Amino acid sequence: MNITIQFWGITARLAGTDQRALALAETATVADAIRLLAQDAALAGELPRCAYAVGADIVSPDHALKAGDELSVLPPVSGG
Amino acid sequence: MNITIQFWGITARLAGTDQRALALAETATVADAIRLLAQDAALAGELPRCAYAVGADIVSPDHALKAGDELSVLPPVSGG
Amino acid sequence: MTFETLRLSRIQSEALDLAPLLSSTEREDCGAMALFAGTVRNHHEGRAVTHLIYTAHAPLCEKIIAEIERETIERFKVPECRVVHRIGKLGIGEVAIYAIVRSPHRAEAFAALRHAVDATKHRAPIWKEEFYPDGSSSFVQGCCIAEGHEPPEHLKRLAESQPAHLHSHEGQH
Amino acid sequence: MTFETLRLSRIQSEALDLAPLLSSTEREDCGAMALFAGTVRNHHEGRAVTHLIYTAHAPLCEKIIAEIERETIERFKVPECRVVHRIGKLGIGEVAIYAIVRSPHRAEAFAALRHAVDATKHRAPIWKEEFYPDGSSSFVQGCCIAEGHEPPEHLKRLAESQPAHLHSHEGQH
Repeated sequence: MNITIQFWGITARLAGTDQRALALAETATVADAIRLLAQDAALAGELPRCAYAVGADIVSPDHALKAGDELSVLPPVSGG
Repeated sequence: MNITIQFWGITARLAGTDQRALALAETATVADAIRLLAQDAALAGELPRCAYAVGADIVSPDHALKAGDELSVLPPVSGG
Repeated sequence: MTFETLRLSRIQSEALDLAPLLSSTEREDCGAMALFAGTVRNHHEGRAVTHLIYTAHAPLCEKIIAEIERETIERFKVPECRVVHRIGKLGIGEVAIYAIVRSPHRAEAFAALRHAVDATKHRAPIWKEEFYPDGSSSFVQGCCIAEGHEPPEHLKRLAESQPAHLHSHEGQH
Repeated sequence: MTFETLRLSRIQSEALDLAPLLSSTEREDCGAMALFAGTVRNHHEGRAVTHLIYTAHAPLCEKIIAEIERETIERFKVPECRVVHRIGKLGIGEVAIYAIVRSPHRAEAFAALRHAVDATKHRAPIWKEEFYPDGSSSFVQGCCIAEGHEPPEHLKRLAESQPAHLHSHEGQH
């Protein structure tokens, strides 16, 4: 299945883009997506400090993804 | 000598006036003035909880008064 | 309103205006602004309140609030602290006090603001009289200005002294 | 601006307006209003700053800030708590965040305000990019959203993993 990764904050800078399509197995979880993203050396160091969201819901690594999901990569935040 | 007492907050209510002239010995201190004021039964209970000021200066009981001073009686405060 | 005008009117009988307090304290090196407003509540200790009258010993109050501002700036290392208090008759919801602090970071702004407000409530010679729906009123139980200091023994004894002839002439001011 | 409009716009790209935040939270039973403003400083860690760009995951941010408001109201027993954050390009002195709390008394207003501001800074998905006089920029070191939680072991190990072929197609959004 295909999902879309949305990069936020510094991860967009590191990935060189705001958005990336990702091809995953039908049974893939968030952890599977992270594992695939971590093959990008520029991103790998940042991913463990990130939270992840599908739409407007924060999700855990064992969350099952489905086709068409938008998975946001949320690096440490610095609002205020 | 004569001084003027200025009553503030509840002490004006208790004294029934905002202001009172007081005749004191030439060597009188703030404590002497308080002692004289305390002869007014309505005020006596409140005076120990009050602070005292001459003009815009808080003064201690041993402060020497002089003729024409305005001595303010400042009961517990409740601003804000 | 100029800075100096504002500095000299910590006690005001007109409605307090937030805009000049904000604009006159702006600083480019400060990332945090903390503001407190004390407004008139419609109740106190379970009793309905219709309005308040604040009175203040204005010259002493200006001096003591200026001291509180300086002490807050020094103790909490904040560049700006300002307190203004209104006097006279205030209706429900009207602002009685504004205190503002600006500082580079927020932790010291919160701590400094709290100090400035508490110190003003404990030390500024201001008195609040509450009015109730039946037309009666009372002065709100307050804080002794010399906070935490027991009154001297001779003053404590005065509290128990008996009434006698009072060497005074009454008058109004 | 109506109450509902305000509730739905915790993230705004226009300059933040204090007046509707004050008026929409007014309550006759509240004697204390505490407000925090975070403004853009002209320096950070000793370095001059010319401006900031804030970005936010707006739908998630609205939801998380709404949670923070509710949690602050419940935990500190305050009737009103509201937080708004601006995004986009902000110049020095401009307001990035307002947080406001109203309550009957001041102690809980101060505590609740501090919580609401800290929680928003720690949990809302907002990112600050600083720009310097030489034209360069950097993202400000931030807080992990899952604060105090060590990342799971398999994610820690990922941080050390080697680059390899990436099964992805790049795109813009």
